[in-house]
Amino acid sequence: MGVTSHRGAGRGAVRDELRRAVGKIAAGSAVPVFPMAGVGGRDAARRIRLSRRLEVVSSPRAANVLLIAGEITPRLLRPAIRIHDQASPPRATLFLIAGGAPEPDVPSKPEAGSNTEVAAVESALRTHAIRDRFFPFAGLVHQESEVEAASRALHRDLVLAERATEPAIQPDRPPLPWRGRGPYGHGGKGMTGGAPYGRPLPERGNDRDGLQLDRLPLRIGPFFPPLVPGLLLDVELHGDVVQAAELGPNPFSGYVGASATCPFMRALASPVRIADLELSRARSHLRWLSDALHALDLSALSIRALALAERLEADNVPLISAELARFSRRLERSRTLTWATRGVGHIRVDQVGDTHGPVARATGVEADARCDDIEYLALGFRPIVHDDGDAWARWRQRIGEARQSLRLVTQAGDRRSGGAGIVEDPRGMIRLQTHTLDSTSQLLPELVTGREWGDAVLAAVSLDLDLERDARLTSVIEEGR
Amino acid sequence: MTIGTDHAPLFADVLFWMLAVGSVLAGWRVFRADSMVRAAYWLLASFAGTAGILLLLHARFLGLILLLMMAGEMTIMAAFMVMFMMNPAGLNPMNMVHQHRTAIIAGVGAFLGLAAVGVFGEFPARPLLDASQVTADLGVELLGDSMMVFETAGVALLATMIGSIALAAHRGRFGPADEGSEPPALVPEAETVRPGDSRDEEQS
Amino acid sequence: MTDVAAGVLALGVALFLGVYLVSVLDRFVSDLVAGHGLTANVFWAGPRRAVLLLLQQPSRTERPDAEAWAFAPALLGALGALGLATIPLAPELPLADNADGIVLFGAAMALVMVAVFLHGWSANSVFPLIGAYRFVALALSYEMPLALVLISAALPAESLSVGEIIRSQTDVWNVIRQPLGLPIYMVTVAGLAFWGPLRLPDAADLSGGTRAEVSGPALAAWEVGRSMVLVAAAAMGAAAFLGGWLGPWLPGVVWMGLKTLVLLVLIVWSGHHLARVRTERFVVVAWVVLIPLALIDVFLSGWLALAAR
Amino acid sequence: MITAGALLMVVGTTTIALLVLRWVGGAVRRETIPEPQRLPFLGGNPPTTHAWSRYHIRYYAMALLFLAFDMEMVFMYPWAVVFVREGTVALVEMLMFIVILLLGILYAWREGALEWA
Repeated sequence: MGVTSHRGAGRGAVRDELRRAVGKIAAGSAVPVFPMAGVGGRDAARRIRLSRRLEVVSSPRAANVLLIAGEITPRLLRPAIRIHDQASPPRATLFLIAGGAPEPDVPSKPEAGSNTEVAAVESALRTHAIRDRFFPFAGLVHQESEVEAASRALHRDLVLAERATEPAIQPDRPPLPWRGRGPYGHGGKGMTGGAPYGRPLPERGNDRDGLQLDRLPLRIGPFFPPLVPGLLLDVELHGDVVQAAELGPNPFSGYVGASATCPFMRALASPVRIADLELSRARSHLRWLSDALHALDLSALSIRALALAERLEADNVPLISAELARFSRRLERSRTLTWATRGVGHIRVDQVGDTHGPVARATGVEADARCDDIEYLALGFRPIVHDDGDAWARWRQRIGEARQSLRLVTQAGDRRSGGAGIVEDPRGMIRLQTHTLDSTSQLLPELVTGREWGDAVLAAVSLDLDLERDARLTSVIEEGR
Repeated sequence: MTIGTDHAPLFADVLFWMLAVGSVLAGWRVFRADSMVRAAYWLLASFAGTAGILLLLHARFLGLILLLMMAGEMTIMAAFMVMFMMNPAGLNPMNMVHQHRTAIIAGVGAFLGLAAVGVFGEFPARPLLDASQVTADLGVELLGDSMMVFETAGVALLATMIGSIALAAHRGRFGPADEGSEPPALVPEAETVRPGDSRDEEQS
Repeated sequence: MTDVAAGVLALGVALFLGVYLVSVLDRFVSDLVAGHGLTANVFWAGPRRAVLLLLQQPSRTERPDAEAWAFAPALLGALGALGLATIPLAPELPLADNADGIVLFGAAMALVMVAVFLHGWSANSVFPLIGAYRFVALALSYEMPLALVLISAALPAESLSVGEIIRSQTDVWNVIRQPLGLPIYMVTVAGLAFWGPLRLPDAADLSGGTRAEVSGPALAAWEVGRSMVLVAAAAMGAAAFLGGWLGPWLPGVVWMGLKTLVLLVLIVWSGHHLARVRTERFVVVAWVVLIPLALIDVFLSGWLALAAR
Repeated sequence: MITAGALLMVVGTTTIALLVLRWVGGAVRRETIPEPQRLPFLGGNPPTTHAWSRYHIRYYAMALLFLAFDMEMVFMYPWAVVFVREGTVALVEMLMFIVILLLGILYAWREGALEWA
């Protein structure tokens, strides 16, 4: 018996060694990360594309590390927990507290800082509370620069089995009983009655071609990779066509205040250097370009666009400008890109309404707050306008505006603009007095209804939505009241 | 390892029985599957077994073309069945068999008839000298002396295409295809409900 | 018997090398396009990722068709292997090269539709399901041009055997004799392996499409199977249009490998440069442009083959 | 040379691949996967119904067109083998066949049958 157990132990040791050797090979691979962006975390979540050591995956199933960047608001909490539980073990979660806020046990002095700092500390405290309550096992970093190393460490420990995989947060509840009520053991009236495995079957509905087939009611988001973070879209799918669509509530509302770090927000109150504004605008457009290329399965080109955005600084504008010119020539020459986006998400002029910014200008509406600014006019600014109103027009619009912004940066010198309560940010006009909200996101349901899912996504991407900005504008305007 | 009756009879026999039994079993599964997709692909598996038997018979082209065509056709069949059947994935258990007795009689009768032909029929026993010529012979047969076969087939296919599109396509040059049509009522003697008239159709 | 053993061995080696090459090429082109520096990482990234996936737990949805889900990646890989088996990699290595070689190849590639459809259908999840149905639309559109251009290549050879098709190109390769053939064929290859602009079933707008619910070994198998189909299709392109093993100085296998590599580079390169096209538009273009072009290709090739007699 | 062998090989490799996959994934019994992990991925929200449904294929007219076209392959392959032997007659015959098929495509296109219904 002793011999057997000895041999068993020996075999076990060999197996452990083997497991370790295999684990070492796997630990060297890029870390599959599924990013989830909360308040203030979108840029950080996007920037992990730049790291060669991390690999962004499109579904939590394939992820080893789930990155939760920024604050998880109450509306984001349940989805984040569900996604955590959907990920296949071994899995680990990593929290990134946005803005480098201090640890909760470090005594912070809110009275010493500005309102923004107070808000950041409060946000960090809430995130800590969520982590302690729901994700007690999760890793935590305070600086974006630490994400790569921390993810790699988690990944390494997971594959070498030095760290246990995280358990599911939700309870393991079996589906409702449903069997055994009909003549063949089915659970309800008729063949489609009942709720097999605890979930009902979809019901029929009318379709545009006169057939009545099943409609799938779905709430998509808030962490659905091709759509922007936080977007909740209630759709009814009939096959692969969106039969009806509605916007869900904005999960960020009430959790974002005015940000002092955003130059456009500062420009509402006091003059800001035009060079800063335009750099920021170019960066925003390039980040959008990166997302849009990603949604078209061009991940390598998307990394290139993002690298341009993140490298862009005041002192390398000519260099980036030249690179962007080459890049945009390449994109505009691409037949498949034109083919994929032309005619998609077409907006008519009468639909524009309260929409401003590149979306309106790509529809032929020449609305730009910069046109009324004497400083911009002195620089010879004229807005770029495209007439087509489709996704391809919006692509060209934003690329063109990014290049125009870089030109303005080089010409602007020390000129300043702003302070009049009106500013043109990368997504549209912000006016404090009129209390109107930009309504780009309200266009979305109309644009996707009746479209094939792929077209609907391309249309949504081309709008460059930012729900955090929407929430921020609401709060700024309410403060203004 | 050349497979063929004249080279390795035992191997060919074993293979034949495997394919034949597999084919029949797959055919039986078609009627036991609740999911339309499974039913369609069990049928494909059954066809694949038949294709294997054709290969054993040196009818290589016919065997392969059967496989090539059935792959697409069974997928289309699955897609259409899913589109129109209630409970297409068989999530609720159900009985796929209708007219049980008639079906059994017809099935057994057909099987016995075909088996009788197979067992008692006189088959040519000519050995095939060059198996690689079969496709070419088929080509000569098709093209051969007259254009009849080819052009008849062409026109028949054209008629099929036009007919199926005229019936199936929703829009055409002459407006929506369902205009003026009355869909059948769900219950006998009931009023017909035109699609689009009412969202609620829970009468069934 | 030894012939068969050698053939099977060659097939295994070719598949292994091909799949590895695809992973290296993909990584290499991706790094190049993304503007990353080039490192030795390209050689290890693929195998490391495969091992990582083997350590991951397979996933399961609420009520999947579990058997079909497990079957799909295995079938995809097997069809890739079968497709490659129809192509003699060298004159002395004909594994399943028979008088109906391109019919066998066509049958294998037609069955790819079954594998992808099952893969997306089985999860009982909406985005994989959309991916599955998209692939059916795609496959029904590219299958005709695929078969037609291979038939054109068979015309001068007077045989459907891949070996004979290669031998018929001793004087002039089909890529010159039938200039329409290779471009149409490459489009269909992108569809077959759902690569690059035709990556419709596994697209980013479906959050991974048919693979959205897959993890662990099954995901690794799916990726490998897809690469195997790509390798088989590229090798067939090399055999039918670039003269297969024909070429001076070097042994036939090397020529075959080089020509396949060229086509693989082309398709991988396109994967990182061309945007994904829309299903509906591709369907229209495939029927209205590709199939008529392929039919014209058949006619012109037939005419030239008669003239050359 | 060994077509049936090749087909057998497919069956064989499929089985082997299946067994290997099952063995590799066998460390975890699939039944032990907890319910929250089985939820289909929709970006964080649970589905209200099963995804399997009467799925509307928008390309059904094209699928029917394909069925007719697929038949044509049966004729094309044998034709290709004997084409050169039969000479100009075969060419003319095929031209007529092709033109007839093109007419079918033209009709389908004009009727909008290739677009999503």
